[in-house]
Amino acid sequence: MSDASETARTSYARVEAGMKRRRAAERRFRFLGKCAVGLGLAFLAILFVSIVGNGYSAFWQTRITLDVTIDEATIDPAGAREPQVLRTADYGALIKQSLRDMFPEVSGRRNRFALYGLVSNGAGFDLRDKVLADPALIGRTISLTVAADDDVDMLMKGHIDRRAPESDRRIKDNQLAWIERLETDGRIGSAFNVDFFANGDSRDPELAGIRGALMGSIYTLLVTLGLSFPLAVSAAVYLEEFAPKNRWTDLIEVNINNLAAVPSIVFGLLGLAVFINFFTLPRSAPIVGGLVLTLMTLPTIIIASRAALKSVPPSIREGALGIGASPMQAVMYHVLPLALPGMLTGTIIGMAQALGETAPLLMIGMVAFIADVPGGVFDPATALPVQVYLWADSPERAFVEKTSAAIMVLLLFLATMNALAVLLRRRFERRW
Amino acid sequence: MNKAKFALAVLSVATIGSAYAQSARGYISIVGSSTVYPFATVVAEQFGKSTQFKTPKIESTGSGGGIKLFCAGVGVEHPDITNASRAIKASELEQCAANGVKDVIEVKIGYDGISVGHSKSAADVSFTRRQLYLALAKEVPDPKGGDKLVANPYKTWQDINAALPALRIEVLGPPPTSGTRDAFVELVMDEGCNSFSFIKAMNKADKAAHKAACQTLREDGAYVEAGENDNLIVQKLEANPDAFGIFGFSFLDQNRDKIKGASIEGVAPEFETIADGSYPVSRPLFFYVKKAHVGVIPGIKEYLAEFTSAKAMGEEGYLSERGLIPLPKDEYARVVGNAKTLTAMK
Amino acid sequence: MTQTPLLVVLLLTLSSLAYHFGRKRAFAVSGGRVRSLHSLPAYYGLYVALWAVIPALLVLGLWLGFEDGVITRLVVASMPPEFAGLEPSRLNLVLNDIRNLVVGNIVSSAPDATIIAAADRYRELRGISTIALFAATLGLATVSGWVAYGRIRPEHRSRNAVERIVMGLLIACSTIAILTTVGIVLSVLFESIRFFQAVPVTEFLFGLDWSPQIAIRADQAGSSGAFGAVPLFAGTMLITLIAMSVAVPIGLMSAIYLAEYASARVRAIAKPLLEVLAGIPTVVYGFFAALTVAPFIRNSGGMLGLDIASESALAAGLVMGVMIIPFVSSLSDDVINAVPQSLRDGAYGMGATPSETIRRVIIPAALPGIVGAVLLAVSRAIGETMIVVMAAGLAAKLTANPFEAVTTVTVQIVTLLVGDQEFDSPKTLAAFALGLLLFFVTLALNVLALYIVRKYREQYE
Amino acid sequence: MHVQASEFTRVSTEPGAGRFPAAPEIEGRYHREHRGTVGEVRLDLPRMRCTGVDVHYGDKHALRDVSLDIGMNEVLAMIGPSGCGKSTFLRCLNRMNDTVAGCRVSGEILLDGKDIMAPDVDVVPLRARVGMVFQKPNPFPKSIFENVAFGPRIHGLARSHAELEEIVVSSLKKANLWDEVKDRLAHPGTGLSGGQQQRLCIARAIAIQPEVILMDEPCSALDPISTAKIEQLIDELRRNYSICIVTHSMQQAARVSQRTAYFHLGDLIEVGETDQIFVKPRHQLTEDYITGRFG
Repeated sequence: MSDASETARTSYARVEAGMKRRRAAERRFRFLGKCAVGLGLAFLAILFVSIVGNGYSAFWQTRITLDVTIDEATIDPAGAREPQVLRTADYGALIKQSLRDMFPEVSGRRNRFALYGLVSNGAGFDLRDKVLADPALIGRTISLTVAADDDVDMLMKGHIDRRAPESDRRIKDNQLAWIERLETDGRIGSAFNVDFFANGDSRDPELAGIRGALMGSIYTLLVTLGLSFPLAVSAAVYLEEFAPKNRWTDLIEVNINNLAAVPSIVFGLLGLAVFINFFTLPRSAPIVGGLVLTLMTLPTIIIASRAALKSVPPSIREGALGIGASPMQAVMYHVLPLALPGMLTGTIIGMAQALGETAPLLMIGMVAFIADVPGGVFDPATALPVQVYLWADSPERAFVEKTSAAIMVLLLFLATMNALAVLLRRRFERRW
Repeated sequence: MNKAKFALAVLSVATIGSAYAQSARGYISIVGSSTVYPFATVVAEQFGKSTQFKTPKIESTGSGGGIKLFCAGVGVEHPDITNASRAIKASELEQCAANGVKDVIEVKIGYDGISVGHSKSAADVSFTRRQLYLALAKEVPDPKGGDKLVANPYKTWQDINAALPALRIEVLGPPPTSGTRDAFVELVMDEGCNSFSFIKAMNKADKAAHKAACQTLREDGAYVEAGENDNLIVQKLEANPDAFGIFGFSFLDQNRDKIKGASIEGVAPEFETIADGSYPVSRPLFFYVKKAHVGVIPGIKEYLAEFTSAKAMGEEGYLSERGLIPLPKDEYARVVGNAKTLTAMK
Repeated sequence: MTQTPLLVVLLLTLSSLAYHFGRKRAFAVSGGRVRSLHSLPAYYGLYVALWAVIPALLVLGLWLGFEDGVITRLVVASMPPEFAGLEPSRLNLVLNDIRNLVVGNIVSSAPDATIIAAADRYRELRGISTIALFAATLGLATVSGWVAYGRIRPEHRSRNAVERIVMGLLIACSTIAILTTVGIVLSVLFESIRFFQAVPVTEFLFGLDWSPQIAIRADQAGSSGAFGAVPLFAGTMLITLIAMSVAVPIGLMSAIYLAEYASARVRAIAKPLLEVLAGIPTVVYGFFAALTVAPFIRNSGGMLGLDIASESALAAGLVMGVMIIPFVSSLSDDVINAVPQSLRDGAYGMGATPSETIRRVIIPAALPGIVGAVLLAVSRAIGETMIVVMAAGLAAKLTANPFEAVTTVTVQIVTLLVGDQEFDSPKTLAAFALGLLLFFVTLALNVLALYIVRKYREQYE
Repeated sequence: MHVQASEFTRVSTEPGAGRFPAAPEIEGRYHREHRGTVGEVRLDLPRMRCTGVDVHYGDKHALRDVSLDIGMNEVLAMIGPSGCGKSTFLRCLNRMNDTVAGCRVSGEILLDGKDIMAPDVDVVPLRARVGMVFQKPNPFPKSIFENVAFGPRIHGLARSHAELEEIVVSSLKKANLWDEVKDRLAHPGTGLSGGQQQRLCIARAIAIQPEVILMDEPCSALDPISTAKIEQLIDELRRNYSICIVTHSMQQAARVSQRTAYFHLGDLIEVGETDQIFVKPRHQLTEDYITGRFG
């Protein structure tokens, strides 16, 4: 055999000798890759488990059934049944009276407070609404089911340990005894938490709901959508189809790419300085939030829209131009309709991004305590993620649950929007 | 297609424009102290539910910041009410007047203790005001003796007094915009530093130097300005058992399961001890109303009425459930009278 | 004004009518020979329609802009002289009352006669204004539409005219991006300049102490008002570093695994799942960091005998890293896929194992792109706000210890500005200076990264 | 030995089908049942021996029942029209088809008597013995030195740096590149001209001392002068290595190879001495291709 095959043989022997080490290195590397993917997915799982685990119970609310005597002397001493008088009367006193009647042995200021603390502060308003709806109830004794106080709620849901030493729990021994009596009487139960979806924010966790924040988010997004979609599509059409290649369009291009990566809080500063300080638009209003988020999402939507336009093959344009259409006609009648699904997808993704954004809204005052549900774009409002932020900062244990539940609602909305985008993409995706 | 888009844009601009032109502020705007914030929000909620008026918008800006905003002028863009965890200062009233805010109605809503609290899991502690001063002032009397001030050398509580825990001094407290900070400085730091006779003597010679000596807090990390949010302080204390925090009694009361208050001069912060005045660090809480706005911004009078009603501020009112210490009977009657007649401060 | 939508609808109806007539006219002037027209008949219609609607809309916009001011002035003029003499702010309040009355909001007290009269006057004027507005805009629309209608001839270049108008609109829209950047720069620049008048730039950039809570009154002793931002930079860098040391290895390795090893099925499941991490709002991460991760780290540190602050840089950085994983992995995935197959073939053809191919050929080839991706991720980490606001500390400490609490630029911006509305104190203005800095740092990083990535792409295209 | 291949049924699925009009007489002429390879596929002392190799890409049957020997120290050229399977076959010889998703290979391929298709065979040492040079020069984005040193490094062929340098220098010399690059070994390999890049790739392949070198149209991207240099190089390398070269240039096959195999739409039609194939093709299809009537 020749010299060459001799060297080939020795080199082959060396290759074989190294194989064990190399196979091990290969396995290690592959394992590392698997670990990385696994870790990423594990983080996701932990995140979801922790949020759902904390939040699912917020969709139920502990309720207590009381026998309330609607005493005419307390709420309508004049007996005239005037709505104004009925509306402002002290129904809380009736609720307190009914609790005292149920536990007549309770005495002393502290103890009585503890007793009143079993039911929510909103109980009086439930009663009021009932009476306003049917003034004939006055003077009668009715059975009324009201929300329990958040601490009672936490106890019933097991977040407060009944066996912990008294000093370590917010429900004291005497309250525990009363609750146990209510339990044996079958007066305490659990129901779907309608308030969580029907109410605005409240300082009382059991009354706090996401409706205000949700409406705030919806108004904000409406402003954002109404402005950013036409603006972004027009800008994308111009830049992709008509703009001459010159310094000016280069500048615009670089600008858009940069704006897409500018931290969102900087847009908040812009909103604060321009919309609130300069144009004196109201603080905490969805209109300002919408404007800020419009500027923030514009680059995203423009980039997506341009990609959609780019994916329409030149042959379509050439075809249109070839039969005598003007460039504008080619774009408006042939290219744009084909690119529209892609643009819509980009817009939905931009909207999802806007829905989840918090930092710029903090800058423009959308963090105030706002109990009313906003009725328009100029009413003070918060937004869903800001509500999450506000609740996360609240000390009551029950707000942890509310926060997680609000996050679940927020994620649900985001998931819906993204699913919509995916669906749209699947439905209209064309392969050229 | 393009036309429809154009129309959409026009429509949105037009509706926004028209909506803005007709916007008139129909709700009360409230700013101010984070200590009063929880009380004010509860009243605002009750007010919003029980009347036809809109629920007031409340932002927590700190007493000082709130008064500053409040005093910026009369007009729709300025707040109607500011909450304060201390009385308004003469200098601030002057500022108000200079900006055209002449008639201000003062409403004292009750008392609140300032508690120095820490996590429930830590051992009980009792401080004197002098110890707190030594722990927190920027400059303190030289521990080696002599009547001069040196940069605060104390690293742990034990350095100050052997009876105190051997923990690094770490106190979370409010920034200067906060009324709690003002009250703490007056009630604890001033008292503590006046227990040194030579500093007390300075007050006569050089008021400014005395103030600087007593009221300047450390900036070396022992005192951490934790922002306006008392809730945040509570959360941080719960997580870090070695740290102390300065906040209103109501927060302590609301979070008894997480934190506890240190005794000061041997008295623990309790509802009763603050009400009877034996707990040394307590102060009144207020809110201030711009009289010029009454009758113009809807609902201010009614809000005042709701706040001062017996079901709110009274002995068994819902505010006392939240940790507000009610006013004595005679004082309460005077406040209610003032609120009814809208009597401005002199 | 409440009629504005109605008016807009009317105008649009008018313009569609104009479209119809314009088209008809085009047919008419062509004498039945549509080919003799310069443009398609529809363009003549559009031409008339646009002419009918645009001037009218401009007038509408101007009218709405000035209407309130004019009416208010007239109302004030009609009121008793003592009102006219009020200072502007008080007048403003009275007007608010009047407007509340007009809009039908509940007003507080029983309004006095002058106010009611003024409100009536206001309402009356507004009625007049509305009628006038309708008349003016609809009239203008008709007239301008008519003029355009008159211009229709076979040789009239309607299409070009229409396209010029539309093009003008498109160009206007595309300049918004420039305006936004200019807006950002100006809005933070002005306040920053005011800040730097109070605090020297050098102190801000190189000072080692950050203690911005200065006294707000003359008779108060606040902190010294140190505005040295170095501890903030250090804190930001520390958290960013931690985030990167989580995100880069995990993101890069998962991109490699999914691109080079995983079966199509695994990829189809794992990739979108990982991208879910990018879609979760940052406030959720903040909540997760503060509620779950920080206590966990603190407790496990406690078990190991480590003293870990409850708001350690580690917790915030870790969670931020998780947030950035999909960002790094999807960018790296793009970059790795851009490496030509021929290089892989070359390495495999020589008997390289997959890992050798990746480490010795693909990664070196993709390195510029990966660097660009990492730079973009860094820029994102620096600008991230909610996670650090909720999970990082407030004390500006100059430390490299990840177990201690540090604060960041964004945290300080939020703390200084939330709830605060006074724009004359260096404390508030400092937030804008920080914002300016943040903008320029991220801008520089973005430009650099985009440049690197583009260069890299060109290399293989 | 030869299993009858199945019928061609569909024309349009075959790659290259679109290149000529599907007129009936053409279909009839070129798409007929294959009746086995013409010529002697076996050698006395083969380096590699392939038996009944079939390749599927997904649903597509890309290569049917190919049997062929590759001799020691010979250049075997594979020719045929586009899509005929010659590259596919080449890529079977060092199992490069493993890297293509959806590709299934069956049959038996022996290298020095051992089946390289066996499941327990590691492709890494296999590819160290059967090197490959690709159509487009693909130097790694590294220096010239590192390009050549890549193989020896990953396989651990050099015990010392001096030895590595020796391998690099001798490989570059064998690839006739040394004189052109000896002053700039640290320059990036991508900076060389196309022909130099391809010779660099050849140097890179021979640095690991393979027994067989597979070349997949190595000159298709090069100018005539570079092509001539590579062909000369191939001729020199023949003394030490077995070389399989896929080419679409019949002239090139005629110039460099000793034996030629003609592939047609997935079938190995004819194998023989190069001279014989080009002068006296025995199969009608080969003749049509050689004479330029088809392809």
